[in-house]
Amino acid sequence: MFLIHCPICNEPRSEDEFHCAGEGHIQRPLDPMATSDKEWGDYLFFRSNPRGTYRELWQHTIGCRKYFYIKRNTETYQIYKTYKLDDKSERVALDKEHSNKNKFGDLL
Amino acid sequence: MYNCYQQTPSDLSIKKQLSMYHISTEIKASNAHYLLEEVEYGHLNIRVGRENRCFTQALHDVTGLQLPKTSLQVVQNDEFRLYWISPDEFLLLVAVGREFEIEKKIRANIKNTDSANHYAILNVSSAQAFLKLSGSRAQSIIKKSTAYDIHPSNLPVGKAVTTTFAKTQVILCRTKEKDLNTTSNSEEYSIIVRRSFSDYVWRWIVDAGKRE
Amino acid sequence: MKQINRVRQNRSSKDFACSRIDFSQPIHFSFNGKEYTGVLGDTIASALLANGIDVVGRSFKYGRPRGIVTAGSDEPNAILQLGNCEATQVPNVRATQQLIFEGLECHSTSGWPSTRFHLMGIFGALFARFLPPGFYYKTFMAPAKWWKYYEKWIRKGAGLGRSPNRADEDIYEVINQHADVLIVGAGAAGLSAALGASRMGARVILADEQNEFGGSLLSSNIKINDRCTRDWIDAVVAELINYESQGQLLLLKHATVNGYHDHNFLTIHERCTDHLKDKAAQNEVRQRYHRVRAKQVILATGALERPLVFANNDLPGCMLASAISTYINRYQVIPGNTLVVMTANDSGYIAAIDWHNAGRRVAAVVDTRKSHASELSKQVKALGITIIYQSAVIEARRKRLNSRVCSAVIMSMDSTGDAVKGVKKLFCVTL
Amino acid sequence: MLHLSCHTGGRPIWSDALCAFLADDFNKEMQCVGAANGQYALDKIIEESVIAGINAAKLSGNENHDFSSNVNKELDILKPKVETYLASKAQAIFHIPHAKATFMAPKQFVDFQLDVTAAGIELAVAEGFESIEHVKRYTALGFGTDQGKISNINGMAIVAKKLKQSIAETGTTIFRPNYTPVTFDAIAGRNVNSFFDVERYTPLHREHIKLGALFEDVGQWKRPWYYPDDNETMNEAVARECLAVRSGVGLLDASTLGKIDIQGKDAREFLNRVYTNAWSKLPVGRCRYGLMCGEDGMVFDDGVTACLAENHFIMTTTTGGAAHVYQWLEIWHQTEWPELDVYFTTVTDQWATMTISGPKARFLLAKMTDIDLNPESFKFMDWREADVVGVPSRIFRISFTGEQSYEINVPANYAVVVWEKLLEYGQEFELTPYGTGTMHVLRAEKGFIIVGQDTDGSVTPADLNMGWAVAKNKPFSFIGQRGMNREDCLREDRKQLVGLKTKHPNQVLPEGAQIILQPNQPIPMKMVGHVTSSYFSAALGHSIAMAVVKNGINKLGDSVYLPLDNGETVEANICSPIFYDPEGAKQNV
Repeated sequence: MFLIHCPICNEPRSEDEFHCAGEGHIQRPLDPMATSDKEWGDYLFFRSNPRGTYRELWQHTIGCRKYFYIKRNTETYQIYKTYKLDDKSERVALDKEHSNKNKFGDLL
Repeated sequence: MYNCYQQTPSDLSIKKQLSMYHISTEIKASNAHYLLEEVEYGHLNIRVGRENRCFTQALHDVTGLQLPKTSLQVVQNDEFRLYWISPDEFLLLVAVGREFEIEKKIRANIKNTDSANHYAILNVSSAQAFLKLSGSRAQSIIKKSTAYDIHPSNLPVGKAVTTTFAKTQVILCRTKEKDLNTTSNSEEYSIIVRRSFSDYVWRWIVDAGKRE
Repeated sequence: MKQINRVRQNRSSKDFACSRIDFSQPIHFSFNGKEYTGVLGDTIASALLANGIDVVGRSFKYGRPRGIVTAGSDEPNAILQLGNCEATQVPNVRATQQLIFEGLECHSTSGWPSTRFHLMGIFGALFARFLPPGFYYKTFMAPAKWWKYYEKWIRKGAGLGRSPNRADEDIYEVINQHADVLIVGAGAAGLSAALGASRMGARVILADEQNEFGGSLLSSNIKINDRCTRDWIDAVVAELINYESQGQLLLLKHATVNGYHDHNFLTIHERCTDHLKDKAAQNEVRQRYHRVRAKQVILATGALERPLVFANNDLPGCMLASAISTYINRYQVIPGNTLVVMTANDSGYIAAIDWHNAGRRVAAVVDTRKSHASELSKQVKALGITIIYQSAVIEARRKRLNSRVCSAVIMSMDSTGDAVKGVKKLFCVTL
Repeated sequence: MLHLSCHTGGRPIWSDALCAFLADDFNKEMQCVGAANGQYALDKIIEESVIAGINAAKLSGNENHDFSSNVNKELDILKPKVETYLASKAQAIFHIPHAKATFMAPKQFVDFQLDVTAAGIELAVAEGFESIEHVKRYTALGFGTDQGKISNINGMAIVAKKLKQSIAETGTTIFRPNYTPVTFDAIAGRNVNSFFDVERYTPLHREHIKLGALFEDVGQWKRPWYYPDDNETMNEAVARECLAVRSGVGLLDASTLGKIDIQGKDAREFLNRVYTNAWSKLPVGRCRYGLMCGEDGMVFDDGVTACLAENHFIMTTTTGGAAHVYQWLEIWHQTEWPELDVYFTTVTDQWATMTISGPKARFLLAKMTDIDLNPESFKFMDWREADVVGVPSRIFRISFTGEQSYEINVPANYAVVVWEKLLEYGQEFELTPYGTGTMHVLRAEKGFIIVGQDTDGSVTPADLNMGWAVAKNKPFSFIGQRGMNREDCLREDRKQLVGLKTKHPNQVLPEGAQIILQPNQPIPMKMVGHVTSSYFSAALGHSIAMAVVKNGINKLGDSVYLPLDNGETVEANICSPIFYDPEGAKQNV
């Protein structure tokens, strides 16, 4: 049973107050109707499911009801940090991760 | 632009039934070790961003209260109690029967009538039950019901948390600390639960109160 | 039946200063339908051993008779079915953990049709060669549709108890706890850690699966501050109770920390009335399940003794050395007449000394190591006990199919412990 | 004893010096002391443990506290004098060889509980099982209720020896919870019998009990199912209740429907994005039915939303879908469109909803309120504020039965008063309370769907023949628009919602029955759909069913066949799912 620090309530709470909404930082295409079936399928169905560091979107459902991100390890279940949706510093870190990923192309 | 109206009949002889009506016409349960009561208040749900000065000023004008400064905080004065629920949601408790008057007053005090002035007020007095639990077993009853740590260091008076309780969702609050000078069990908690769940929670508490 | 293996109660109490049983309170219970008497403080295992019961169950695959091996929750053989009526049936109870209470009824779970006469036992003796590992996978795989017939027969033959077929009327509760420090095990280490943390003002939970605090100190004759271990335990517990009364500490007995889950979430299974009665009173909690969130956890769980693997090591009468010390010191039960100890470290010597001091014969201590002169071995020699170095018991023997161990075959070993040479035979009843 | 340290993923580490496994430092919030840490000398154990206790207290935030030893000074319990023996080194021996080869010698048991022998383990290794985890599973080593407490290490040692590698290389199997068996009762605690699941009650629950209602579980709610008279069966009661609604007036407790209050200047825009239809022009005082889809284009909820004021709406959801819809609105608002000014608040519990339905509904309501009920001014799909027997209410003129119908919403605290008065004034019109059993039949007669019964997460609005509820020209690409325009969603032969009429009018098809086109096919038959809802309609005098059938909308009038589990095959005709009053005349009057 996880102990999750809600960045909005600013204290740790038991996992049963939360609801996981899947992988985080997935952007809805700005013009869905302009996407190809493949692009739309990627957005809708495909998730990275890595072994190791993963960012997920969670809601403090039985609590403040706000959504936030969890950066955690899928192997050890360690939670590195939780942060609010508008956390700018994480945005930078994330862009860096993405650009690294792109270097290796589809291998990752 | 918003629909706001009196929800209580002008004819005061019209019978009102609180949440616990499902159980019995009594709104108390107890044994030698605990006391559980339903207490009636007017409940106003307020949605507003802290940056909305115009609204917070109106709220202050009417109630004398500022929005809680930190998360999970409860602020109160003699007439009103205001709970932090989320960064843009607060619960205002007022005396029974004053909810419509207060809602109207706050709305009237808002100077900026531009539609971009974003807030919401909602009378939810029928939607939730306010339960008061006290006695020597109050602590163990709550520990059997929620995984939240209710130790005074974690849940002091003046803090309210929305958490799981008997598989449902409640707003849990310590309302009185244990008085070390008296041997009597002066500890007291409040539990605000949604009406449809209140019967279940009530029965759960009564059951938990049967044993230490 | 008389408690033939009980050390006589009029022995001077100072030899058994740590004994935790009360002779003034006899307790009657039944095992496999037969009445026995133990005393207050006995576990089922210690009471059965006191009554000279060797066979408590049958083995799973070969149906071999099995006796009590340990004195704790690690017991593999003495797994019993408890309960006086259908609604109170509890399977999978370890006789070494369950205290006896007046009117307790228990049964072996792995003895069908009975512990003494066992169909599988005969089957096992005859066909054991044909039951290799993976036997179930290999033999019963095909044809698949026969599985439903195999399964019935295998399950009946095996059996580790059955679930009750009436609803349990007792009350069980789940409760949430929070602690700065959760300490698992209340032996010398756990008690000391609890005291250290409590004096620092931390919120502490101390849980131990036994019926009293002290852990292995309860079975030990060692002296602390020149006094028996009991005095030290009592002093520590007295201080801890003081913290408990202030609400800073929670002491849990009969409480096994069973699961250690993510983010320091642990579960404790507390058996509140199981040691007192078959059925809890109305509005009394029988068992409590504590869901604990701890900031820090200290494991003071002690160590388990590892048995040595040798031929026929499963015969009733073969026990762990630590269990022997426990039964003698804590329960005043000597499970046999003559003892052979095999050991690869010094702890076996303590069992030999305890056995000797309890007034029964130690045939020999067989040490797999080379000759050495540790303090304990000197003590053992001083008591006139033979020590055989660089040797091992390679096989235990019995007289009849269902009898307990009667002799040990001892051979000396080469220096690596890989091979044996020479044979020597010793008679004993407990190994 | 390392079981607990393994439960969260720690791996034991072998210590040659101690001939034992010790815990690793996987978990930073955990430490081992005493014998569990390989320490056997009593004085050292006490010293080490006290320090560990102090450290743990500090690490958990008690660093400012002074270590006080004011208690029990007379006996220095933390620094005791202990008699100790200098122990000689132990030998790492596990398996005592026999004069004969292992497999010929008498059995050498490793796991007593599951009869695993040394010979067995050696054989397993010889057969090629080299990983200790595989050996464990193959031989069942440590599988018993004792979970290998005394057997596992010996088993590993034998494997290591046979493979000529060290114990450290062989490693251990991993212990998992629980350490000892736990009774199910203890885990369940008080979550048994009437506490097994949460039960939600409407404010009128006790009134239903007084009327002898039987209850149905809908989500966690207890809803009145039907109100049997005397010895009536369910079918008889439902038939009576149905006829009462169609010919007079019925009363339903609809309080369980989810209600979400929506306020803010962007409320309309938000509704445009989450519903498939258009909301920009809904005037104050009017209601509209809406379909909600997932991004995949599949229907997941429906309901009526009313415009209370220009920036203020109240949305109703299905009873079971309320929590999900609420989460759905929040996630879109918070993560994708935080710039929209809108607030959502659940008000399901605030309002008790009593629906009066039937040709005499207006006559009844007229006795209880002063507002103008003239159908010209209070039209179908209008809502009004009103005092009903003195209680402030919102009345929605919407219909789930196809009859003239008013949903009276009152604050829950006053629900009983209004209910009692309804029953009192209703006597004159033979007002009949009805439950969910009857509600299902009445709505099926009208072809109204129940999301989750007639849909299953693979049904688009087009499949329901509800294309009229999908706006074609909304500027913002609403949720589900892209999904329902995928190639696969535009296929003609998708399963589509239709009605079924059996050849024999009294035959009620079982829900879930499969549909085939040719009755005499070999098994496996080619199934083209299944029945989603099926009842006997007392008002029509024959059975009715709703079903999804491949390309069904183009097959109206065709015969299909339904092989039942009793071996019988039933013939039915595909028809429109609207069986009763297809023009909708009755609900408009």
